[in-house]
Amino acid sequence: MNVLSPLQWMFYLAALLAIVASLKVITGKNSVHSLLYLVVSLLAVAVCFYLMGAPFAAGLEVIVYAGAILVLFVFAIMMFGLGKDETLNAPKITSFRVWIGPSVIAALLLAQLVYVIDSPDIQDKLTSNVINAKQVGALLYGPYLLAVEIASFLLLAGLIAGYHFAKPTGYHDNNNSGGW
Amino acid sequence: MSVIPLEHILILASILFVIGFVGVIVRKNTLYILMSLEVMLNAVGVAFIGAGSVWQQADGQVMFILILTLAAAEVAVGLALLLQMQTRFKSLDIDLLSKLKG
Amino acid sequence: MTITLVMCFIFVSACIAWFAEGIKENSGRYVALLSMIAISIYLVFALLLSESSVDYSQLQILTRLPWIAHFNIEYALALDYLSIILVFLTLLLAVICILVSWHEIKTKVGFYYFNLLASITGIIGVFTAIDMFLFFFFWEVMLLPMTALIAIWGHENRHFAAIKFFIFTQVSSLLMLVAIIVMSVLHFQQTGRVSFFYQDWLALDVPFKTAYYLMLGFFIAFAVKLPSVPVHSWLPDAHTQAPTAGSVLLAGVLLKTGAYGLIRFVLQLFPDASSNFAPYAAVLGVVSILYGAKMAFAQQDFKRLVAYSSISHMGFVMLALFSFNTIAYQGAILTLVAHGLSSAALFSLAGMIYKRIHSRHLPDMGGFWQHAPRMGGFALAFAAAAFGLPGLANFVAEFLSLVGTYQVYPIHTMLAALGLIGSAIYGMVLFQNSFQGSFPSTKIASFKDLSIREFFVCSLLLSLLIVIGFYPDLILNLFNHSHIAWLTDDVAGAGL
Amino acid sequence: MDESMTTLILTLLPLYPLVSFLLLISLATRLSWTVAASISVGAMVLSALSSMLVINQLSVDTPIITSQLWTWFTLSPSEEINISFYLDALSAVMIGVVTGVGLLIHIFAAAYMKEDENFTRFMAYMNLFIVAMLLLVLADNLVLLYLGWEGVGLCSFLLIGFWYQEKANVLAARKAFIVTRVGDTAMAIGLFMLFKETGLLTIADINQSANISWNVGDTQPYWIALLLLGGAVGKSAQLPLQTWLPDAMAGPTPVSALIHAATMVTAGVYLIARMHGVFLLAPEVMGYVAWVGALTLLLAGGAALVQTDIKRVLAYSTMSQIGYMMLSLGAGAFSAGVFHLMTHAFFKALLFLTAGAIILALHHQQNLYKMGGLLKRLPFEASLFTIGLVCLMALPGSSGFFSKEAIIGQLWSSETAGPTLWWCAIAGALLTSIYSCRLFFLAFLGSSRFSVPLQSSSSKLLQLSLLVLAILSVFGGLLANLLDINLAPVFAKAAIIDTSTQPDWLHTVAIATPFIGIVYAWIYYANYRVSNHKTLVESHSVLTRFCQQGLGFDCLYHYLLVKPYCLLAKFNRRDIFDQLIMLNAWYVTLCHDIFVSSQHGKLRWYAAAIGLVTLLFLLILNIDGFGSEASL
Repeated sequence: MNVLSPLQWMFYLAALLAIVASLKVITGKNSVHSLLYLVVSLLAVAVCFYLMGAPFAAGLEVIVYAGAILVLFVFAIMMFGLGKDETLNAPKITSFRVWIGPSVIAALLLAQLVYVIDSPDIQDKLTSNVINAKQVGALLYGPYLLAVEIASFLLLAGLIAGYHFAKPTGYHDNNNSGGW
Repeated sequence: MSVIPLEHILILASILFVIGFVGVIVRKNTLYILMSLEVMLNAVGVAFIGAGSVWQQADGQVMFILILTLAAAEVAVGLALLLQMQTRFKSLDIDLLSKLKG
Repeated sequence: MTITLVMCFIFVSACIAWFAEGIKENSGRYVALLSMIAISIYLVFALLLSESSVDYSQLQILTRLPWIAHFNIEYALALDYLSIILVFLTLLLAVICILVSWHEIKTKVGFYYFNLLASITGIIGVFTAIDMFLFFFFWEVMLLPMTALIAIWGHENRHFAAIKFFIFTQVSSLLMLVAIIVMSVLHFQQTGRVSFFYQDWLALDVPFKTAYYLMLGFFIAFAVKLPSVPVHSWLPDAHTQAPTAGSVLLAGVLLKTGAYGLIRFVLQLFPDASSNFAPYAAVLGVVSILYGAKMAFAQQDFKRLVAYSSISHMGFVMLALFSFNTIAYQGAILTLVAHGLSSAALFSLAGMIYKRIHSRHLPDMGGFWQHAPRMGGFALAFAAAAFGLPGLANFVAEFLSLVGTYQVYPIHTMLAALGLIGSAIYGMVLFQNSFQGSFPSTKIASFKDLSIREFFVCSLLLSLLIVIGFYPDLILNLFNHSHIAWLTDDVAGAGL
Repeated sequence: MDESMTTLILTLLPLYPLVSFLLLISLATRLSWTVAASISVGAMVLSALSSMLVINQLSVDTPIITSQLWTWFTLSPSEEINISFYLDALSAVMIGVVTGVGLLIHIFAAAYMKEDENFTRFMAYMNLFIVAMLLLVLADNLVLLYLGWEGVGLCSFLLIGFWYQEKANVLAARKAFIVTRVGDTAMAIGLFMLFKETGLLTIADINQSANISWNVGDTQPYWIALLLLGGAVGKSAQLPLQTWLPDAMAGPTPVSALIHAATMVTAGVYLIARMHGVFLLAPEVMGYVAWVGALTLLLAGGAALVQTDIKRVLAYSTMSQIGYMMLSLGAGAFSAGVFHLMTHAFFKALLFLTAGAIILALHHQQNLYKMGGLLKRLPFEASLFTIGLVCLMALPGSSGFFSKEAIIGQLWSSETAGPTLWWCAIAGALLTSIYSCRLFFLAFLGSSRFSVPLQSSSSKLLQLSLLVLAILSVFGGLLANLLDINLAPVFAKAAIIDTSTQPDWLHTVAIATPFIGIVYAWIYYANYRVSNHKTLVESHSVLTRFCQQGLGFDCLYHYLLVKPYCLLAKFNRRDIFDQLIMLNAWYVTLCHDIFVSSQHGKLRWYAAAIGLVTLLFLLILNIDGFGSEASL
């Protein structure tokens, strides 16, 4: 166990990055900055998935989780000024130092990804225990069919609730007491 | 079998989970709480995928997909509520929502 | 069959009174009054007709219908001298209650009369039920309307008093329920058949240890109801907050269910266990007598004082019952009747005073005798009954109890006799603070004398007290006490 | 008259006043003075007449007349308590006194209380009192006697507190009732003990069977006699329980005359005389009775010396005279005691009524130091009062002399009393004569120390009753022999005290003492009788104030019994047991509050709580496996 194969090295590095990013998320002063760190942390976790032989999950993580959900987050914050009170009184650091943190971690991730993809021994070690998307898909629509249906109901419910709570009557004029 | 031992994956998951949990408890701003929630969900995802990969079962990934849908719905509703909170209380401080008490 | 008829009739008239109130204002009370008088007359004739053939010294089973066949719980009612006396006392006090609350109740009158008559049905059920399960059922039925009476139509902090009353009785009756269940199981073990029938239980031979605990279970339930000292504190609160009719019913009859229970289900069901427990119960009796008298003297509230005096009187009953002496037993039964009448009278008086000056606080009363000579006369007579003036029923009762108890517990009787002085003191305080002294004209504008209705109530009670005072055999020869099995007859005639 | 006639008269005897009581009570407000007075006095006349008739029937061959009304209740198959009357020589004397003196006092009261607005209520109570007293005296069993006993106590409470508007009268009435009630309870315990020992409560059977079942000096008769003595002491205001009598003067004067002179206070003496069968079997208790009588004698005499209120002087003198009766009963001279009871009833009633007339004349002035020189102003009342005083001092020739001599004569050689008690009796006689003279000088001689015009009572009724009473008190002594009431058969069992061995100087000393007292008073109270200045200063020395308050018994009982009881009551007003139960109610609410405070709505605390609990849960789960290599 003491000598680590390159794949394990990569995994631990990605894990470390994920942990650091998450720490930065919860300790962040500015909501947008911590949101970005959250994105970075998700990407790091995606790399971990990939290293664990779950490329489909990694892809999903990047696309759905980081791509959709957190984008929705950013949208919410920016569009509806949710973080307004905090950004207002938080110090205006537009200087270089602001995005040095995320970029460094992103850079590391990028390097790690590139290395993993084109280093042959990691690839062949990986291929031995990859659970590819076909197996997942077969299982998904096999025994878990009901779970999928319920998940779709869940999404529908989330949609309706989201619409209902965020009805436009509320956010335009701040003075009325929220409509209902 | 999988190269990465299960203990390490689970350690990673639990660390991430704890970080998320601390985030939920410590932060006063509801936005951060939502983000920490995301981290916790993610940690759970790691655990599932890890288990799946160790025992070569696809169930882990199926469960991860379900977690994804859950996270999506949760964020949607969470942000909408956040919006309401913003209009009602003019601030996102979670402690203002303390009407439901004994 | 008569008792079932009586109970159904009363309950039906309770419902009618409730609905009648809805139809026409103030009709509820007339319905209640007429029904109570009709049913009392009916019961008198029913008993008189059957009187000759039946000897009421023993339990005469009236009805026995299967109710819950699976556990062979029957709807069984029975009558003997004790139940007859107490049922008639209940009916009499019911009429008194209705008359006393004629003008007093203004809100939800129909529901008030429903509760009153429902609790009376429960009480009659308690006195006549012979199947233990049915007895427990009626024990609970009588409790609920009484709590409602106190909680809805009571005085300032009635909710507190009602809840306290309910919790006290409920908790203690749970112990009784456990004892009942254990007894039925014992019966099953010994005879292979679960039975709640009183007669079957009498025939059961219960090992001494379990009999002792079962007896204690019953004893505590009845000691709470007959308030003996450690568990008496619900009575003063319940009395002060209850409406007049509530207090009359509470003091007049509800306390007697405790004493009835003691006689029927403690002394007769577990004779050896209770005779073993008797010295402690006697001490309890003496303590309640003295403590009740002392507390009564300390009270500033008219009704609270009378409530504590009831505790003192009931101490006499406890002492007399647990001395297992024929004379004391007669004295105890007479005390039940005499105390029922005298405390009902004092509470109706308290109601009348409250109606006139809207306060029960003794210090701001005084000198009523000038303005209401007739009420003063009656108050004097009732206070005299309370402290056992000879010529009124309480004296004969206390005398018989103490003479009987002296044969068995001389020291306890001497201490109990101190209670006579205590009763004289609080009787004086009660009468003189309210009716003598100077009339507080600043606080009280006018004080009218008794109206016809009130006069009728007071004279009815006073005449009964005097008749029983001078001719107690009216009550006592209902049962020839010579062959009451469980009473030891060691009347001293040592010398002669 | 034949047998059934007399029993009928005897049965109806107590019923006349009862009927008049019921009539007066029910028609209280609608009766005018004349109607009410005639009903009450008429009833008294009827019962007086019937008692005279019945007493005549008593003779050697029919010593006892009984009449039975109905069975009250049955104690045991052998012992039935019934409402029945039993008349023998002793109760004959008593009903003679009660109805005779009672009638005269009723006549006086009718005149005296004429202006009072609730006059009918007063006469009703007086009648009820007579009924209770007659029941007490005629009762054939102790329970009926107890009924009369308590009834008399209640009526004295009602009559003392007749003017209940003033707080003082209310308290005096309450004190009288409670103190006598203490005595009654002692007597009740005596009854219970009597029933337990003998299974009997009928007086006649007890007296006969007493010496069969017990012999002299047994413990049972000792305790029973002692408890009966307790009852007698309570009712007759003797030593331990005498504090209520002076305060009982708060009632109208006819009340004091009837209850606190003639009848009620003698009930105790009657009880001991009636139950002599038991007392004879307990010589120590007879000794106690004698000593109680002697001590009360001296105490009351001392207190009477310094009283300022005319009625309180008479009250203390009643107390001392009853001490004499108790002394004689204790010494075993039963008939002498009863004889003194009769004569005392006459002259003490006379004294009280004339005092009442004087008070009425002086517009309710009772303070002796505000009177004086009344001999000239109110000759009629003054002369009658002096007759009463003469009998009180037992000067030779007066009825008091005969009865007191009879007692003092038998003291020396009776085995339960003795020379020391004889000397106490003599000292008592001395004190009596001194305070009587003091009373006489203060009230009648000297200069009149009042300014108000005298309104002498002109009503004929009043004067008539006083005159009859005066005649009775003078010739009372002879009356006894006239009706040849021979009490001897009643007290047959009591040993006759042979006075032969007594030294002969006893008689002369007994006769001389009153005169010594008069001479001493003449010298000592010189300034009272001859004083010419308007005001007389009463000495306020500590001793006089001490004696005035009944030798400190009042405040002794106050601090010993009354105050602790009130403090205990006030201390425990809110019922210790109640608070104990309320304690656990409070405890439950306390726990409730603690838990409720943890739900303060802060979501983050809840999350932290969940985390904590899961952590705890995991710890507990792994408590054993924590060390070992648990396979995850």
